[in-house]
Amino acid sequence: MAATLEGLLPELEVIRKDFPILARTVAGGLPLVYLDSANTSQKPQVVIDTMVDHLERHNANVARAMHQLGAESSEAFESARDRVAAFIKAPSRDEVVFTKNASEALNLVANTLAWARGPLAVGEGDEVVITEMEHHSNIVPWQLLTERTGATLRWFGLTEDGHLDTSNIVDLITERTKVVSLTWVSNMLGTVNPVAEIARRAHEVGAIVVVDASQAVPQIPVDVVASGADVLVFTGHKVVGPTGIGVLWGRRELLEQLPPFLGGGEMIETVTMQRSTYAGIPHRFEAGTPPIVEAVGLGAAVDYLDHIGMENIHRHEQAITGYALDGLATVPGLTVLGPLQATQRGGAISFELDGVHPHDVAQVLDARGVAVRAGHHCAKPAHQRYGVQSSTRASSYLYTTPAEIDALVEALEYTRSYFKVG
Amino acid sequence: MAATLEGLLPELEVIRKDFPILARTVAGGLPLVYLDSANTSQKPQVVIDTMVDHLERHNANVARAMHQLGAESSEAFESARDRVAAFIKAPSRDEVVFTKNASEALNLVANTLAWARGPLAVGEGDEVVITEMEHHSNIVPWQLLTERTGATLRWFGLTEDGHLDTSNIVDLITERTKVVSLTWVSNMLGTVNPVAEIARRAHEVGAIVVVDASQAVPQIPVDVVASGADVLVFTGHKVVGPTGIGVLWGRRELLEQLPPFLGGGEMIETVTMQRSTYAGIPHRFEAGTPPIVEAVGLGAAVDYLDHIGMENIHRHEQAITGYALDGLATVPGLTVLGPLQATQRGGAISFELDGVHPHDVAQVLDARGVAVRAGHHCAKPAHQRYGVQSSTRASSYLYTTPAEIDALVEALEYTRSYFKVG
Amino acid sequence: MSTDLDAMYQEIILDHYKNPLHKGLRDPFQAEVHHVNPTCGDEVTLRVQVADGLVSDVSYDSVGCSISQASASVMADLLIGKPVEEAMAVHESFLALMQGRGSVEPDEDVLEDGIAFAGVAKFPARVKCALLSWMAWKDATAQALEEKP
Amino acid sequence: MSTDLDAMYQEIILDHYKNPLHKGLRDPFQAEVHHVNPTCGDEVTLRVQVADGLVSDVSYDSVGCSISQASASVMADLLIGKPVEEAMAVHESFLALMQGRGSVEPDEDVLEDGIAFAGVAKFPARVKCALLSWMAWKDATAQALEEKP
Ligand SMILES: Cc1ncc(COP(=O)(O)O)c(C=O)c1O
Ligand SMILES: Cc1ncc(COP(=O)(O)O)c(C=O)c1O
Repeated sequence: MAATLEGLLPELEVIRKDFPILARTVAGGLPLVYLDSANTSQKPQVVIDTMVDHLERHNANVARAMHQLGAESSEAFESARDRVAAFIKAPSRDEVVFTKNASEALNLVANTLAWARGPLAVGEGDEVVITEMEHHSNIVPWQLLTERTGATLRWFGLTEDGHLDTSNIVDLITERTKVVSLTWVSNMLGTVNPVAEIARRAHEVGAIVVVDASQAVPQIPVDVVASGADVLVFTGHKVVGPTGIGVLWGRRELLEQLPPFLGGGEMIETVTMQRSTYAGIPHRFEAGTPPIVEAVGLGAAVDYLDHIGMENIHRHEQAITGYALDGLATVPGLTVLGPLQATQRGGAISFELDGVHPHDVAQVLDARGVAVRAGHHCAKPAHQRYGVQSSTRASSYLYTTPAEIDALVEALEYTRSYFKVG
Repeated sequence: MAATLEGLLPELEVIRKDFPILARTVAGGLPLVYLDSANTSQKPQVVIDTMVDHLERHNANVARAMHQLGAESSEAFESARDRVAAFIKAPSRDEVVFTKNASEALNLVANTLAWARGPLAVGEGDEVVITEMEHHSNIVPWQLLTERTGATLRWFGLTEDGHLDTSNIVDLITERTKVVSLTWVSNMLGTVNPVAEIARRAHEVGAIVVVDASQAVPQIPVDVVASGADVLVFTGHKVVGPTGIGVLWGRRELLEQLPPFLGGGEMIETVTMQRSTYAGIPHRFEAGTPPIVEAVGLGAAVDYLDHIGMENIHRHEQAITGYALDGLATVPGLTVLGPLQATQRGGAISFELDGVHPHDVAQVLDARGVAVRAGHHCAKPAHQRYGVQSSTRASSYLYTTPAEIDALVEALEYTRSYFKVG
Repeated sequence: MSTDLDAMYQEIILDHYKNPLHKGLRDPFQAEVHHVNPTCGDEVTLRVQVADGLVSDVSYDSVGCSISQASASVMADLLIGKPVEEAMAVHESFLALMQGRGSVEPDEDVLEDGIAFAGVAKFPARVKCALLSWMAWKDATAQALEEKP
Repeated sequence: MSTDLDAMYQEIILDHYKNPLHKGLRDPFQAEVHHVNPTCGDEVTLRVQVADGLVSDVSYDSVGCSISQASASVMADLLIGKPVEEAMAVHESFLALMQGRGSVEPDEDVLEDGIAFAGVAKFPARVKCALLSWMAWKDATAQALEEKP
């Protein structure tokens, strides 16, 4: 059955060979079944090799260095920006800001809005709208912003079946709304949100739309302009790139109006002791030595994804997700959180198993070589919404095989017998 | 002469073999003479290999992951914190916060003080004191803080011979002073500042002392407590580690009083839509997925430095710097900026060459394989203080040989003849 | 493979998990604390009563995994009735066991059922589960002692 | 090794560097701008006067390296007296040359002494030096045209 699954990447076994870690054994000799890709993805050899080549042969600081290594390093760094811009179809490379992760990118927006003056300023009487399914990284920055400026934080609730409840959108997004920030794909429920539709309403009232695409960019072909976002962020380590790098894309007119975030080298135009003026975008938002080798690695990562094709990756994810939903449905006492149709969701599947705490599920699975995540997945409010304290989450990626899903299902059966439930 | 230079690292040629990039040729076949280490240092093989091993065999997210890879990755990440703590003699590992670079670390302090309430709050009437020889990364954050809170920024001036002018210390650091932030070693003048002495005065008036040790940690054995600092920062890429990681050390009692900086995953205790509480230090200041492989690389880097011995590295730097100062003194029309005794300074030597602009110096040097930096080195105010628009900077590190200094001096002579000066 | 797993999920642990002792908040108490494991969301609310230098009562309410639940149960049973000083020593001993990465030999005379957690020490991610209620107890006891010197 | 260097430091460039044309700020002018190269601190203050659709004057004051100084000199000499539209075309052509990484063949009829900068295009770090005054000119001219339609 598995072998004939429609939509799988054709050369899956060849692709798997690109990822050295997948050849590892764990738990005393079992093959690794890595189903924690929504947490962080594994890295193909080409990304690792590109980073090594940079460190061994081209390492130098960027922008500031006039010598040959400096030119090579700057070229590698800035061409990574070009590649990322092309990957998300950004109208201009200058709209692509490198941050340290998605969390920093979201904080960058919230922080600069805290200091913005004029029409972008957020203050008393203003409102920021988020959703109940956000990752903590798209909640806490807005709590800090609204607490500190006296603005009000509001949010979309969730329907019983794991979707955004947009029924009160007109009451929620109003003339008072300054920012609407939401996730494209939920890292807990898997839900794919109607970003363009919500953006339309937000733009009607003149609000800025911030899209957390941390779980979308790895899985869906993204066109930032078509998305409806004014700002869109994602994180390198979930798109087969390294840690230490994230991406903030923003519409030029918006970015140009934002005050500086962090101050320091590279983000200035001129500095005197009395006052400083700041560089244009994107450098204005990149204080200090940027994550150079990380950008180079990210460039190789998006090239790798492009080479396989994001459409194909998306189809693969949908096929595996559908297969996993079917498999999980056969496990007695197992309840999936979020939408039950693969077409309505991304590849992260959180679930409960009656009578066994997620930690214990994950522990037994780990002893079978199956790596999943257990806890609140940095989405406590969404768990609370469904009265769930924590859950187990299995998440696939382009290297995931149906056989690995079979191993998951089998390990879950074993867990039930281990804990003598059912 | 060179061969007998006292204080050189004994196995210099063996050490050089640890750094793959030093075997490179540039400018069409010339050996690379890398004299830009104050900008960024080169990386030994062991740092690169440790990162590769992590990516190929142990990659997983930290803290959140319960599976074997997650345990391995968390162990590697947190043990890097232990090693860094030991390297700088931090009383507790919890006082070591990983940031993305030194600039972020400095902004972290300035930003959290902007939002602090109670005794740490910085507001109108309060003063922040820096120096005229700071790197932009230790100027702009304090300009932003004082502009935004209505506080006043003041600074130590410089003496003609490149030292801090501390004659007015009692007028400068007063009861109004909330923060004194200064560099330990100047990246432009090379000057080593009397940090402990200034800290003593600052502590008398109850001010916090922030030390930018970006140029000190690579060269000097550091004991954070003995330094007198309340907060001390440095950056991974200058201590033979990767980009994408910096370190903030802070006294526990101080860090525990600071409000959060960036909000998101990992820095919370609990999150509801209404409000969040925050984790203890160091995690409170590490929002989102941290620079994992970068921390692992940094751990290997400080191990490497420890293995050679910071005392030995310091002696080597002093020997090379003395040799370079002697060599540069033989070049007609060359003026060194900053102290002229190696014992009073670090290994970065900025200079002017009569009649040739620093860009042109660097360009000709580059054509001879000699990599130096030209410009204001992110220290515009210090350049302005000495009426210099920009300068050329040669900076050594533990792998620098006297022969490389000879190559520099020779290339400078060639530059003079190329531009027909003198 | 199952050896490590079985070493963690000792019968004793599973028994305490299924039938926890002293669970449910009780009066009287001098201090109540609420602790959370930030990574997974496990929570415990714990009350302590100290009288005449003895830990006269420990009660708690908690949600969490088998390890965190069983640990709370074992702890309460072990500490109730002990002189505060001795209870602190037991706490120290349990802490040392859990942070020993599997290299510390547990002392059954001190830890009683607590020795069953020796297998957990090999799993750093689960050490926090085992320690959650112990840390809460220490915190609450410190508060109780401040209240009533 | 010296070939690339000599390709950059053409005689023409060194001549303009030593004896810059049109240097020193002059009146009258409709627009004055100040541009900085943030990485190195090179600066130019530049004035533009437009009259009857012609770039009637360009003057400047600047500090910087041989490339940035020579480039300002070549530019001023090339653009003064040209119809604004033609000057803009020359600007475009110079921009294309500098951003071409050494692959663009310069047109001597359009760029005159400007073709000497072809060798600079191979050094990305120096392209900014060569473009500093040209960017300032474009900016100032745009301002001048707004002033006086
Ligand atoms: C003295 C000093 N402070 C701060 C920095 C900033 O370090 P980073 O660019 O890694 O943030 C540097 C290096 O550029 C420096 O030399
Ligand atoms: C939806 C979502 N947003 C934000 C983040 C934060 O990403 P990072 O931890 O790399 O900052 C994550 C991943 O952890 C995520 O899944």
